[in-house]
Amino acid sequence: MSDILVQSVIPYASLHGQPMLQMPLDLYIPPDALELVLETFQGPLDLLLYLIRKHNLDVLDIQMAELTRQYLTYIELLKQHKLELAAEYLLMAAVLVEIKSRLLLPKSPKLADDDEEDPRVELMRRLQEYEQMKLAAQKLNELPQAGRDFEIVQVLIERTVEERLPQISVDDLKLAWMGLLARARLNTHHVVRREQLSVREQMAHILRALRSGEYVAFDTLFDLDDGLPKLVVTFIAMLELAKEYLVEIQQNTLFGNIYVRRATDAD
Amino acid sequence: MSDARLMQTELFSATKLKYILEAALLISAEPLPLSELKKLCDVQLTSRQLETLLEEIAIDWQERGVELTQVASGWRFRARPHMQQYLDRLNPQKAPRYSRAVLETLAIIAYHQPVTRGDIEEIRGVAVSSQILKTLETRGWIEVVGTRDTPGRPELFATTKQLLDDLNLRALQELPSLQQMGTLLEKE
Amino acid sequence: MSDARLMQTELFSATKLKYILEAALLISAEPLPLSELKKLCDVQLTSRQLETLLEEIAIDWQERGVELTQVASGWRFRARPHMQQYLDRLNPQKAPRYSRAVLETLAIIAYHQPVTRGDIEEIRGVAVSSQILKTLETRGWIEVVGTRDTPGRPELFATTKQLLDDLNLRALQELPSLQQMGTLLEKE
Repeated sequence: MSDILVQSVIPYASLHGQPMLQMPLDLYIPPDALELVLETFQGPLDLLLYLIRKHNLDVLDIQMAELTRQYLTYIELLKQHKLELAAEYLLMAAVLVEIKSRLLLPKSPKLADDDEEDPRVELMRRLQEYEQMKLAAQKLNELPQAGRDFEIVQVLIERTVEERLPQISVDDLKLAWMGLLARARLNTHHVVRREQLSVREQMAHILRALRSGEYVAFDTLFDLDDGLPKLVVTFIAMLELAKEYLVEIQQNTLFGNIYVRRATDAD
Repeated sequence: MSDARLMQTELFSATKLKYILEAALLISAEPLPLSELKKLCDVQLTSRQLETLLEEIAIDWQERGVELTQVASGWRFRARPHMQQYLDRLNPQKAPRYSRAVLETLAIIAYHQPVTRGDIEEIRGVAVSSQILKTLETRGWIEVVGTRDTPGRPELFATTKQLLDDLNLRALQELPSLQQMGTLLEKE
Repeated sequence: MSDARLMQTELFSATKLKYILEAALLISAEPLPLSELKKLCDVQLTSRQLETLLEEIAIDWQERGVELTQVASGWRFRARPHMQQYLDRLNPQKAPRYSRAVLETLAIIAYHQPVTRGDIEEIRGVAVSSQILKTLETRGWIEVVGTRDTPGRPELFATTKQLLDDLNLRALQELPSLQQMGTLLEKE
């Protein structure tokens, strides 16, 4: 970056007729932050808007050359770091290059009248429409929301009529988790994959089988009809239980029978 | 019932009726529309008369931490937003805060409804995952209101009364107005 | 705080505090014990002072369709029994719902089983009342499957087959994956 400081007396570039004395700092993204940055954009339109806004360009008067150059620089950076680029980003790159090339072509005299549309028009329309919705989403999110910014009153009534038990669905559980995630930032600490979940289920299953507190033969805890994946999961569950000191595993003689019991009593 | 007779019975029952309405509104999990509230009255009231009573109840509560408000599906009590700082001390459970992808999808459905998934993708410039739509449906904020008569008969999404209720609004027109992009985009 | 100082601040804040207490009690799905209600007070009150305020609120509500009562686990508002005849006139009640606390507890047990009450409290960041675990056990959705070999030998909870049946699932793996959910939330 020190090169840029040395050069800074000489205009770095000219934008909208205004000399730019500095390299746009925000275009420099530390390589390890690239993936994060890509995630923060909602797609190519969002990225384009960002470039336009940061450089104080006017959507209604897009400097295609400049915008295309920046967009491609950005895409190139991402590609260099072998980040998986959504197809939409590459498609937009193609659209930009196409628009730019059409602007470069001399206008055919036949179509010189207003029939030929400025190739930027459609892009401008989409950018404006997207930005309008992006701002609307922000405003919508700022409105006070039940359960988040205010609470709804609900007073108990003890009905003497039949008691109806609440029903729940998988979606209710999902919503409950999202609430937990939202406030506890569990994202990083509690990533549970599907495989792990099946191990957890099996752990509970084994504990149930050991409920008597008596030693149970190791092999009786495996059902050979379950198939290999299930057997592996059961085995991992057993190891997990041992690791968490939830079961005791004993083998009295070498190659003898292995016995398992619940780790309840301290004896 | 004539207004004269109403005035007579009013002396005896207006306070009692107000307490009944108040209790029903405090107990109900959902906002109560006028049509429901009318069922609570032993004398037949016009909507206007009922609204007057409700407005009186609202005034009774004016100073307190809880207020009676009118939303899309009817009338309901809610804690005033400024109470939240206290209530959060008891109840750290918060509704989820949604990602930008979810919020943008919601905004497009709210302002362009009814729209298909394709319409949303066209505006956002990216694919919209089923998860996003499912999340908004589960929350009860959007619903399928029909299909478009084009190949594939894509589903049309619209926002629900529940969304307006949750935002304490009476109608879609009360949503923040859209920025006029032409003027906004002028050079600053 | 001395009674003398309390009296001084009381002039400014007793009414405000009463409104805060009232709002908290009106929105709370479960009875609130004094220990919780104290969190709402910016000045430190003795239990006796707090009870006096609660009794005052109860008197304010004396005539109305809803009353403030003291039950085993704390204070709560509830409809007076005679209100039922009016409420029965309203449309069939929407199916009752479990509180978010109950659902979150169930979700934690489902995704992290076997877990102790302490584990659940750590994830939720708040105490888990016995009432909540009781509700889920009575419903047959969770059960104790053992104890953890740590001091106090806390009980380990897991979900039951009954839960899977009621959710119409064949196995726990069919629950939505937590990773997908993460993408739908606002990033901090």
